[in-house]
Amino acid sequence: MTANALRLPPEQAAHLLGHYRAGVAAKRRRLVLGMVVLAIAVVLAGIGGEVDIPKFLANSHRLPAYVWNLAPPLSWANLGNDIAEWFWNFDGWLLLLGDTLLIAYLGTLLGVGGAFVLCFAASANLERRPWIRFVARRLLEFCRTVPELVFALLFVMAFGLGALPGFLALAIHTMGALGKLFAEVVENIDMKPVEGTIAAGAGRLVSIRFAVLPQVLSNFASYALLRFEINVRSAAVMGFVGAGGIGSDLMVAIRKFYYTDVSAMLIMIIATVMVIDLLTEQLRHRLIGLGDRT
Amino acid sequence: MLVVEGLTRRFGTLKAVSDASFVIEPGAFVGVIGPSGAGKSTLLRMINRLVDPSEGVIRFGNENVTALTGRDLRRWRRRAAMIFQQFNLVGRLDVLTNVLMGRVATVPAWRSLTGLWPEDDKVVALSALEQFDIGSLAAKRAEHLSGGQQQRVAIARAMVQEPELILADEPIASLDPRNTRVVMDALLRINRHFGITVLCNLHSLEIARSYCDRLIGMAAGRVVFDGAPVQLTDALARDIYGLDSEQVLDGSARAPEPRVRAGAFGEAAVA
Amino acid sequence: MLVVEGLTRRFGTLKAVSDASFVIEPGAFVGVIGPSGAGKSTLLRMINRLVDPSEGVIRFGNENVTALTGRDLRRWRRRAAMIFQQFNLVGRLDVLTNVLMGRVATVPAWRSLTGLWPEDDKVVALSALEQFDIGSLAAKRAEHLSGGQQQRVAIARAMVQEPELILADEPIASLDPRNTRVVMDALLRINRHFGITVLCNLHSLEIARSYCDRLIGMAAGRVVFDGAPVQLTDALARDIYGLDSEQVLDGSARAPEPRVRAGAFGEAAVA
Amino acid sequence: QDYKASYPELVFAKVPDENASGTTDRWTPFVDYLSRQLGVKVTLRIANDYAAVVEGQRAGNIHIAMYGPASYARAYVTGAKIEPFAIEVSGDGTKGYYSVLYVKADTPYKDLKDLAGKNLCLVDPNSTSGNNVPRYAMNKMGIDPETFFSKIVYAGSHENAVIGVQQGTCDAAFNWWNDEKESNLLRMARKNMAKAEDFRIIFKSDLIVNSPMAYLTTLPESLKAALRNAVLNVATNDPAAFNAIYEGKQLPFVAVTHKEYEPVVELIKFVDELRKKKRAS
Amino acid sequence: MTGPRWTTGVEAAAIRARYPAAFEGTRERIAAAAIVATMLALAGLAVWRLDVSFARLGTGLVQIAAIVGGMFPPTPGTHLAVFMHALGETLAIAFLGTLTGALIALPLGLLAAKTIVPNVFAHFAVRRVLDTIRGVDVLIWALIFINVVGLGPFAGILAIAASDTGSFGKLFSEAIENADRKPVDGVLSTGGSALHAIRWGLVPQVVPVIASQILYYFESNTRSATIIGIVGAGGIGLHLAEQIRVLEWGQVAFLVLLILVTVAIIDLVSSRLRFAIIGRSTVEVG
Ligand SMILES: Nc1ncnc2c1ncn2[C@@H]1O[C@H](COP(=O)(O)OP(=O)(O)OP(=O)(O)O)[C@@H](O)[C@H]1O
Ligand SMILES: Nc1ncnc2c1ncn2[C@@H]1O[C@H](COP(=O)(O)OP(=O)(O)OP(=O)(O)O)[C@@H](O)[C@H]1O
Ligand SMILES: [Mg+2]
Ligand SMILES: [Mg+2]
Repeated sequence: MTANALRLPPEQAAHLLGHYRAGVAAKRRRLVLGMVVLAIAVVLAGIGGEVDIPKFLANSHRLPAYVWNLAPPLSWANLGNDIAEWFWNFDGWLLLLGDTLLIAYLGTLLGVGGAFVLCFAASANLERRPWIRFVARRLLEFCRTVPELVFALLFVMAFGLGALPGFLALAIHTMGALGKLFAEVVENIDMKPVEGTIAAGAGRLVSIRFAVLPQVLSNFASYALLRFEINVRSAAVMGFVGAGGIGSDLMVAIRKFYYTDVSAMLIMIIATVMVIDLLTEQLRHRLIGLGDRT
Repeated sequence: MLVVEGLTRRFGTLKAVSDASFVIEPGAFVGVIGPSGAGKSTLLRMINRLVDPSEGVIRFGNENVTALTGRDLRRWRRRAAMIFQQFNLVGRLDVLTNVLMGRVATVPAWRSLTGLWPEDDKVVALSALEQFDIGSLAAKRAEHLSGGQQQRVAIARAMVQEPELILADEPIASLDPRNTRVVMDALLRINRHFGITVLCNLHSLEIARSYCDRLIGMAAGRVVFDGAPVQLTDALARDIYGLDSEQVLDGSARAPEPRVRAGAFGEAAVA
Repeated sequence: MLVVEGLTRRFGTLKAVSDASFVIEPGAFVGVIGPSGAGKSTLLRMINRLVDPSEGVIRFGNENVTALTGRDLRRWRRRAAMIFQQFNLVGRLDVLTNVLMGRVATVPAWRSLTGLWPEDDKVVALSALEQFDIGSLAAKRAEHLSGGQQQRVAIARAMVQEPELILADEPIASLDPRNTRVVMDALLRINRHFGITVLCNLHSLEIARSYCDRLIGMAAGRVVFDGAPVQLTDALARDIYGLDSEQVLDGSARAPEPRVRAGAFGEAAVA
Repeated sequence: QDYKASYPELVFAKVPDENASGTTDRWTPFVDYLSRQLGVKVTLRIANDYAAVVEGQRAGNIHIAMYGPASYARAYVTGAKIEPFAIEVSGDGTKGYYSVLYVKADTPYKDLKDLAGKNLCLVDPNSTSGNNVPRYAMNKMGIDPETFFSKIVYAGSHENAVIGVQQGTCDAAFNWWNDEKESNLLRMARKNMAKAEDFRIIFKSDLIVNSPMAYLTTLPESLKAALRNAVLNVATNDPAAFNAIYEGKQLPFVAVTHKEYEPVVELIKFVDELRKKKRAS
Repeated sequence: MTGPRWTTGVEAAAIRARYPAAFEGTRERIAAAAIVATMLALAGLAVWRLDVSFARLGTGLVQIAAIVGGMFPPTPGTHLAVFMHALGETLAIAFLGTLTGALIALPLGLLAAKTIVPNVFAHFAVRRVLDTIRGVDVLIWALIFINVVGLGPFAGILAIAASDTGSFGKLFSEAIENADRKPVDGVLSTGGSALHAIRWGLVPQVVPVIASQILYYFESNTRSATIIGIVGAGGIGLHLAEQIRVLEWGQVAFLVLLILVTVAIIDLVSSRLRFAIIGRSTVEVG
């Protein structure tokens, strides 16, 4: 009804439509081109990656095979004892978990600090000088690309064995990884509030503190806590510097095929991950004000 | 017929809308007026069910709008087009796509989800844009438009919905005089010509008086006036806006000798 | 004295502002009028240096504003307060902090960064809020305010900057008549009382005529009128807004018998 | 040859060596040779973690694997249905390597017993020469490392263990040692990471038997025979392929049976016992 | 040259009396101080418990110099072709694995977002599933898929997809929760379904964030040795680990440089892509 009444005469509509098409043509073309490139890449990668869907489907019944092995022998009659047997080293693992949490905490804290300082220099909307951005971005890449093991080995030479080289290596990697993610969060913000503060004569720091942080803090917090969680699980460096931790013990149990130990430690780690995730959620919802919307 | 009964919305302890009741006949052009923060936007958002009422019911014809869910709710929203005070466009999409959003409920899902809009709908959307002189901006990103241009896009979106009821939240706030006229005339035309009910928040009393059949005055969440524009005496209006009796009503009237009234700023607080 | 010479800004091929030149005496109250999309916002944003001019210079006193960088640029922005059309508040911060943003340039960095604002500044911010009747909302998140409330917060922020020049981009678009008066009066007072220059984009010609000493009319990026309000004849104004000669100028004037004018909507396009 | 129909493709898996790089380069000619000999496609897979190889053999989708001695034993204990059929032979004709204990050259320690109350560096809980064999050996000597030493540090890698001694974190460290010409310490010395003269060996373990090659027991006899034939004769049939692997440092493969790995299996069982003991304490 | 203090007439005492709350704020400040103190205390505890000491710094620096010296000049040795091939292989595996993980995670992320699924139970369940997926070590994922498809790149793709699903699901859901509500309301108000609101109101907002996360994981999977190495698909990470193990520092340096260049290219593509979507807007920040 109304729509038909407002319809333009055909020539005029055609003209406008042509105008619109011309306006979006470039974008369209890029989109289509991107899709084609993506499709080609998928096919090529599928060949290179020896993807074999029929094989996957034919054997998919074996998917739970490994998980099946992990199940401890539990019986109703003797449940308490069986569980005690299953978690026989609960105290020891708890201690390891605690140590791991502490190392991961220190590494994450340092890394987050570094990432926080660098991310603003690496984001294109707050840093106009391309060379600073370039340097910051390459530095971050360096930090996350040089393997943690190389850093760890260097630090072992400098500081000796122990937790110190471990968490330094973690911190450097964390800084590189988070710095990039932080920078991209910053690039994605709404610039209106930033304009609002700088129009009042605010400097860089102040506008970051009041216009950028409120927008990005929730994302920063969740990235940082996700990284903390990853650091808790990352066994390789810890084991490498002789700092042990629950991750390396889990690795040993997997490699020695101590199935029930694997599942017991997994449960503890998963529980830790859940706790961290719940904390993240609380914190984020507070920061973005989801709680008081309802 | 739109029936609102005992409608209330709380935000924490604040009652943004408080026990509002009124009936709007089909085909009416109703203005909602009242001071800033009176609850006008909240009222409109409740009717479109974007905010759930804390209490009260909204009925349209035989339908209990407050009880709608799922598909029925979507159908209702299609019938009750909303024009937002802050436009609520998708800044990163182009203007035409923003307007085509008004057609999602009528276009097959596969088309609307993939963005393969029927030509016909594009023509309709472009026509709506052209009504407001911005057909040539169709390919631009919505966030790159000027304030008034964005507002007109938002209105065009509502128009192409082919609604039975238009809920307009200050549709002319960011518009210049010419576009104010263009938009209000357009609303008036579809109201008169197609019998579409219009419920429109307005800040300008003059505009409200000249376009509306009926005015609803709100203050502090309550409906404090409901009647024909002629019934709204200046005294009543002053009351609604909380103005002192010596103050003239319309901002557009001459300011009383500004050069002389230059008191200290501090005094303005209690003016 | 604000001097604008040959100011131009391009967005792609579009010239949003094109070769604008004018001089504004200290203490003037100047309105910028023109149809939507004329380039008014872009002009103000260039003066505050939020958008860089493609060509031309801006001078204030002896200073070449277009050449400022770093600390000098910040100092300039402090002196030229901006009120944004879309408010540009930080939605997730409370209202008081948003207003205190206006003080950052005068408060030591350690204080502002830690949020340990001097008592004095809080008093100033609160009194500014109170001028506009929203002192009680100080603790609310800015994003939870109504449109008009947000606009007033934005104005309060500009006020507490104690600027020498106020650039107001449609400061009253979302305001009801009473608050329109309150805000315009406040602008006028600080203009008259302290000699602060005001440059104000306005959509309402009536308001512009009653408050401004001088009007600058823009259309399609160009300055097409520059003179005292009395010089702006209705014919000239119609020209600026692209209205036909039989159309009255102010939207606020009576709509010519709406009930009778209910033509087909399609005609509105060419109206 | 009947197996070709049911086994059109065989997978040969290998864990990277501890002491050489370019595992892919070195083993590709060998796998090509196998393929030619057997007349079926043989795919080389290099898995960074032997757990993956064990799991793959348990699932039956790795047909032949080159193990380390301990990892073979681990696979066996874990219930993989495999049997060894060929073993590496070192250049001097022995079939194994050793775990040795280093101390600093300028210290007075002569023997493991002198280290009572000192700090010991082990490599990591999973290392054969750096943990399992030393523990096994000490157990045989009647030493309980947890009480005998004041502190046991898992250094994380063979290199770290040496560095630990060098820096004084530990007084002694276990490490792998082939012969006078090749050991981890010598390798680090070549890379300027340590000086060989600074260290002295005060203990050398029994021979740790060399790496075996094992196939699935479920393979058909004809295939097994063909495999044995191909592998045991690679040095003569295709010297180039054989030399690509060992660069002339090793002698040809010889046949082996599970029996030779009984000691290693025993070692593994001992290690598992240790874990249970930990529970008891 | 500041503007006049038009505010001088303000009665401080009266304002203070009217808005006492604005001048207190001590509770938040104490809370903030308490949080900072707790964090520092935890760091202190960690330093103490982990026996961190900087004592050996001096002697070790010499050795570091030896290693770093060994890294120059970076050289591919005789393995250039192998390295390039491995890089290609790694890219293929990381690409497909990341893409598959992202595709699986997308619906999960929507379900885990409180703004999309207000149902507490559904939301809670999905998030815990995601936690579990993340909590399971990559080595275990690898072993699970080796059982199904054997050693090889395909197992690597599946393992990457599985383990990344957990992270993606979480990250996507948070990006979605963070999105501006206004455009979503705009689409809903026209009678659009939840799908429409997601497709047109949400996706344009979150696509840049999600794209950057996917590209980041792609990059991260490219450089990480773990999964691809474990499942016997070779890959650049395997070679890197091998060269570190045999202390060939020149080749380690070469491989690191190779990966750095790859990562920089991915980063460049990532920036381009994101700015094409979000549009570049900068203001000079003083
Ligand atoms: N960032 C941008 N990118 C592209 N075009 C832009 C951008 N900003 C503004 N424009 C265009 O420049 C022209 C002038 O915009 P401007 O916002 O200055 O208009 P205005 O006079 O303030 O209009 P209104 O009264 O509607 O607010 C418009 O046509 C607008 O579409
Ligand atoms: N999400 C929210 N949370 C808390 N308070 C809110 C929320 N939305 C609105 N309010 C409050 O409810 C009251 C009414 O707001 P509403 O937006 O309906 O006013 P309005 O009449 O539209 O005002 P304006 O003319 O300024 O737009 C205001 O005091 C506002 O602060
Ligand atoms: Mg409103
Ligand atoms: Mg504007």
